[in-house]
Amino acid sequence: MPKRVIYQASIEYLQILDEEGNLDVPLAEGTLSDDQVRHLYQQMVIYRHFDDTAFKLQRSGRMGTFPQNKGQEAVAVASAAALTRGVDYVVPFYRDNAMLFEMGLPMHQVLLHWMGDERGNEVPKNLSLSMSNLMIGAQVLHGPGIAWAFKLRKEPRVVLTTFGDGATSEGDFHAGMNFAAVFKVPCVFTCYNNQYAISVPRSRQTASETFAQKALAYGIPTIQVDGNDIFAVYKSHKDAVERARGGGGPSFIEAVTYRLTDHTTADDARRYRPEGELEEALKREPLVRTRKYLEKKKLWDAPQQAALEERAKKLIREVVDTAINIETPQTSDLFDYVYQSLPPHLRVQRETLRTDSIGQNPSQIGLQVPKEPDGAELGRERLAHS
Amino acid sequence: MPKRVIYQASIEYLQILDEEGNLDVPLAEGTLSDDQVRHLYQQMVIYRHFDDTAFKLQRSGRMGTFPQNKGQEAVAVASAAALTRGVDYVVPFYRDNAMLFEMGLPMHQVLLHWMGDERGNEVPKNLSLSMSNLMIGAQVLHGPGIAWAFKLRKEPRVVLTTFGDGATSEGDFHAGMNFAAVFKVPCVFTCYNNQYAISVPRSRQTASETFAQKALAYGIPTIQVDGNDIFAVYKSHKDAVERARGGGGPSFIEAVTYRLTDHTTADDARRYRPEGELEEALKREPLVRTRKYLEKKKLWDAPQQAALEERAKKLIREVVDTAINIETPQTSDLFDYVYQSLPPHLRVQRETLRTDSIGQNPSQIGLQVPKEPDGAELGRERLAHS
Amino acid sequence: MPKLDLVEAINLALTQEMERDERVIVLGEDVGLNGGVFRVTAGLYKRFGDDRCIDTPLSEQGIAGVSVGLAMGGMRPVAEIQFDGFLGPAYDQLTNQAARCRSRTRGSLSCPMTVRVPVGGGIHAPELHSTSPEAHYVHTPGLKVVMPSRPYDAKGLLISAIRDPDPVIFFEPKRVYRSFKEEVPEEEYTIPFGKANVLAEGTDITVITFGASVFQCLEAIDLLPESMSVELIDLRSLSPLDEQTITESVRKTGRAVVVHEAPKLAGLASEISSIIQENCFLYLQAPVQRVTAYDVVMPYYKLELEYLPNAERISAAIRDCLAY
Amino acid sequence: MPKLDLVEAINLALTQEMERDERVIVLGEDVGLNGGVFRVTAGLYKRFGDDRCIDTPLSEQGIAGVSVGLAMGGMRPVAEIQFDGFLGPAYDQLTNQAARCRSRTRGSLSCPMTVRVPVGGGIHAPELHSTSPEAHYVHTPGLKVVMPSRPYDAKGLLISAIRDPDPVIFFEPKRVYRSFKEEVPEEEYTIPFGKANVLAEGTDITVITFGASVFQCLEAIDLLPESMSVELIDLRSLSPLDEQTITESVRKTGRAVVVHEAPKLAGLASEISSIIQENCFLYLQAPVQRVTAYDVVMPYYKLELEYLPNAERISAAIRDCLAY
Ligand SMILES: Cc1ncc(C[n+]2csc(CCOP(=O)(O)OP(=O)(O)O)c2C)c(N)n1
Ligand SMILES: Cc1ncc(C[n+]2csc(CCOP(=O)(O)OP(=O)(O)O)c2C)c(N)n1
Ligand SMILES: [Mg+2]
Ligand SMILES: [Mg+2]
Repeated sequence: MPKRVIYQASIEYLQILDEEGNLDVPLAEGTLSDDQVRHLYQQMVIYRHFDDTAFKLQRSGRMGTFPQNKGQEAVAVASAAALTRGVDYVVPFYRDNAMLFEMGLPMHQVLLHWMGDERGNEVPKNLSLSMSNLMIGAQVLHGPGIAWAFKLRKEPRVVLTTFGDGATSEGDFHAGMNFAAVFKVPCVFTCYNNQYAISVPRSRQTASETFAQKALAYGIPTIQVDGNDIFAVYKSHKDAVERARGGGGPSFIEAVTYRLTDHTTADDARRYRPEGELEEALKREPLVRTRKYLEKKKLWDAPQQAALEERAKKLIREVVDTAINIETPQTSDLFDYVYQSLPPHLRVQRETLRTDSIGQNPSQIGLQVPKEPDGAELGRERLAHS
Repeated sequence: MPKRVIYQASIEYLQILDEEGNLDVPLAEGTLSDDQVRHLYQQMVIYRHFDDTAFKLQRSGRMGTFPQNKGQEAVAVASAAALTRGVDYVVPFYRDNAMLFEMGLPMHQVLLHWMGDERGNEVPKNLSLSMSNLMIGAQVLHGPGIAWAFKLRKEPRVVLTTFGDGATSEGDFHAGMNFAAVFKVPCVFTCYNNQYAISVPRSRQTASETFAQKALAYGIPTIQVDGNDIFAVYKSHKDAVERARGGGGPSFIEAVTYRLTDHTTADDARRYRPEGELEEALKREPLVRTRKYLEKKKLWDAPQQAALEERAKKLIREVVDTAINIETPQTSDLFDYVYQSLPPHLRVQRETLRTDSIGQNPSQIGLQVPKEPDGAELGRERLAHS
Repeated sequence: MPKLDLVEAINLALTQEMERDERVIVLGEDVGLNGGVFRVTAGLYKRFGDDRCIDTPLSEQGIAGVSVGLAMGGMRPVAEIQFDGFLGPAYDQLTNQAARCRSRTRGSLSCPMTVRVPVGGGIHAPELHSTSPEAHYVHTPGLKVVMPSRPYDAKGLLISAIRDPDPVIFFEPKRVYRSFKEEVPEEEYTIPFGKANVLAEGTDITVITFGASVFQCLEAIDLLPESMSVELIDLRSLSPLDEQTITESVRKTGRAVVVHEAPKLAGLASEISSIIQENCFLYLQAPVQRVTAYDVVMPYYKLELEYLPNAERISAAIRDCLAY
Repeated sequence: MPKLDLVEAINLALTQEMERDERVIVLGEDVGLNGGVFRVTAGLYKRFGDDRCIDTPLSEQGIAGVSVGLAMGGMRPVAEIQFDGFLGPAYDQLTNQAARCRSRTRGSLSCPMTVRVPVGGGIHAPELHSTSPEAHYVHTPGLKVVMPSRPYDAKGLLISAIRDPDPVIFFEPKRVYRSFKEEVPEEEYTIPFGKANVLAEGTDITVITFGASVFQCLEAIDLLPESMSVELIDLRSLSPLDEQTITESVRKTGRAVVVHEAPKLAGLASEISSIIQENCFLYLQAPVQRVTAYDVVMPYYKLELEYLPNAERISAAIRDCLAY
């Protein structure tokens, strides 16, 4: 046939819990239990609390730039819920604080990280987690690599790699997706489409109608979900994780959400955010709708909410105290984690805290003949000038 | 609706002239005239001749590594036929010799290029052409940049950017496609899918069913065509060029073809090419079917073919002579094209052909006191040792 | 004459060049409506429109490579890479494409583009927002590299960069962005590349530096006794280097200390030290000293001031070099 | 003992390490069925299968970044980048990711990977197939960089690289690939990083080099009168550098010439020259000389032998340095 269709694709959008807290019961079948929903809701509230507190810490000068996670909590908690703890591995992006917490990272470490303290970045021994990366997109290659290691060793582990909408424009995204598909590694890619990369709106990030369709380029199964809906996020991830664990290779999930804050504490979104947009987004945000749902189902009430908020406040206060009261790092820390063992030139730099050769070897001082040039030297100079 | 299709795509395959030289007349309507077909056929034969000759030049030690273009001529000549000469601009990839010729590059320049002579790479003044790039994928970003310049200046010019199937894996491809789509620049992307990137087959290059679908990731109109069919190549490019010139932005064309040779003269495809594959491909190659078509239509006969071959032979002999007889390049050429004007350190290097400071300034020689250390120096040494 | 800080001086240069030459366009992440994360491009979007002050997708590779194409196509792109660390993805297009465009085509194509990059540490930024990769670009023939330390120089050098027929990497020491103001002429002026600036004349020792380290060196000099006469050279242009000014100074003083924020091993200080040795061998009273960051990864910011060469380390090196 | 060329020695090291340690895998463009464009991985595909000798898509960025992930995930990837110029797209993942993995996580994650790269000119290859970008990686804390010049060293250094707990860039001078054979022990052995090789002892002048330039230096020495006693040092390891061997030699000879294929400006010779000056100041009879490529883009191959330091240029520099 001279002219024929050789390729067709269609992508689904999934929402199970709507903005008013109404559940699509058939679709919700086999997803989250009431207990799980209650648990995830509480986690989200705690993380929201963390977020607000971190913001204040920065504003009061006790922390550097901080990227708030506000509004994106549902993607993190519900996707993490689809993983098997202690087995599956997460490669998160820099804004994904809620994910780090869900994977078990002590919360004060995230504060330390943004306080410019590398101790915040040490992965506790038993966690299957790489730390967030300030290079947008870089981790989208690491996730497939780690997943490939699992596959080569025939360990039934899945990797979840997360990133923002902006990250999809980087070459690392392109290569990561392609390698994952070609080598059919057990990796789930989750794109937090929060509509912005700093000030750049999604319409300037890509001319494609969805981010989900970017996966078609690699032959990767793909879906777009309501990222403020823990049921849809959970279900799509559960499916993807199962596919990966079963040898079916990678999947892509575009989670549509919204950044309810400035890009970071160094940003002012009023410069670029169209009027009314934030207000609209607030109607769709995940905490409110999850609470509505729980309340409708009589799984949650005001006293519980009050107690939760009290608990969150106390917890976060402790977290902040831990981060703030940590002892000052040692200068020697600079040297001790660059290589597994110190090469000679670093040993000298570490010992002397100098890079100038005389400072490194002060016994040279004063060994030189006095500065006044003697005759011979004068002569040489004169010759050299001529 | 909680679950709905939000995106659908379908990609067409186009073939107008089949392997036996049969034309789909309705589809061919408004494409190439008889004269054009005859012309393109002759060009292809000449380029094939060039290719064979270049191969022999390398084998006889008169040229370095050379990438043959054999089997891919139809994509070049028929896509170039869709451009307006002197207006549209081509950004070709390294194997695209036929394209360089179609755009008017003197043929001996391609030989010079592969003979390691930069004079082969000088773009003649009136040509709208960037030279081929040995960095796979790099030019896929330059094409959109040049097209953007045209758009910004409101010049109604279109850029054709070509590359291989392997190039689609590079980050530069990803960024080039994305920028082109976001800024809606008048750029046509043509992928020569010749089934291999050196030894790596397309199945290892991507897990996607087609290369054409990679354009969906960027929201770029896309098609797959029979790359050995000058009618399909012409028609798809004509449409894409029109769209671009009309302000409709970029298009993507996957031209399915086959590399009828080793990757380069440094390669041996027998190491990795499945048996029988080449033979199958030879049945589909462009010259044979175009000739069949012409002969069926009585537009071509054996005497004409003989005359053409004679002409090609003579032409290529002259081309080879020109390339081989060029004078040796000057050492100063090293310096003269790095910057528009020489910075001081390069001026010195160019004049002295030395990098060592004494060599650059030989008046220093012999100015030093004799080598035997005098007392003072010995003393210093001793002190330094202590 | 208005007093401007570094950000304002660069902004003024951009504005004037865009006004003067239609081919000049600004592109990068968040440079448009948002005016740049350091506000360097503030106002350009409003003044020149979305066609000439352009927010791009998040791809430094794309920004660099498309700029190469724009330049080949006759424009004069001024690309912003948001932070030093993010030059990484742009490196290939800059070193293998921009730098080679002219020589690859024997001068028939060229690549007149400028890449602006906030550089260096000291502002409590997160990782990869505080690096000093200039040596990689200096070691790339075909590129020019400059790093002004002050508003006046920034304006003149940026105008030179934009008008230069070859690709220029224009590093902006972000620690200096808002640190002080100085008089910057309203009218256009250019500062030629390859000309260092002697900030202080002296006879005992030469201190050679560039970028934000200039201010650490000034502080260091303040820590020294009056009797030590220090000549301070701000290179401004890193490729080409002003060998002549360096050489003349060290022939006079006989001693030199080179200071920069990048690590020591194969950093630019080694080049400058070598040049001095080659050109001033018979004049040197002590080995040329290098005061740089340690050869470690730029740490998170709690330790950045221990990592970067500071006034104490620099002054100690000057003292020790003088005492050698 | 079998006599092997550089390609065979590297192939043997790869084979033995893959045999010894299941975590070792080889990946890159055309390394599988095809055995690598230089045939360095020939036979590995057949012996270890597609799971351990892996053809990848055409993306150096991908090869580098996925290798970082593989290493984080407990494997010992040995990636091949097909030619030096193609390190460009891998640069970001190598310098900003591989090099920082350990320090970023305070040692809780690490990146034990090796990147093999054919390097340098002299084989009539097309553009971007003949570059010498080693200085960029030496100037990157967190990476180690080696460049053997001969089969024996290549085997021992590659085994060290693969077993190293940190990322190593392993440069293979392609001009030497097939140029000669020497005895290479069948059994495993390692050569520690940071140890130079004194190829010839001498008393008048020290010549310091690495990679293919070793052979141009040997040729240069042959051009000199017998009476000139030259010490020749092959660095082998570029980061860390063997400062001790360099220093001891130049303290003995009082003169030094540093030779490499990369351009001069901010090349590795400047680092070595600086080290010598700092450590041997009172012993130096002449300024340390740098014989390198010119500060121009590596030309197309008709002119490559004029660009690369050759025996004539090197011997002239040695003579002149001795006559200073
Ligand atoms: C390679 C790189 N380029 C630029 C930046 C600066 N930057 C930090 S966050 C950001 C936007 C990221 O957008 P997205 O991926 O959508 O994530 P989001 O911030 O929206 O969560 C940018 C441009 C960076 N950190 N790394
Ligand atoms: C960045 C880069 N990586 C690797 C190579 C080596 N190389 C040269 S051609 C080639 C294959 C290119 O495949 P494709 O894009 O399909 O073009 P084809 O050769 O099939 O025409 C490779 C890997 C290169 N030149 N540039
Ligand atoms: Mg975003
Ligand atoms: Mg191909």
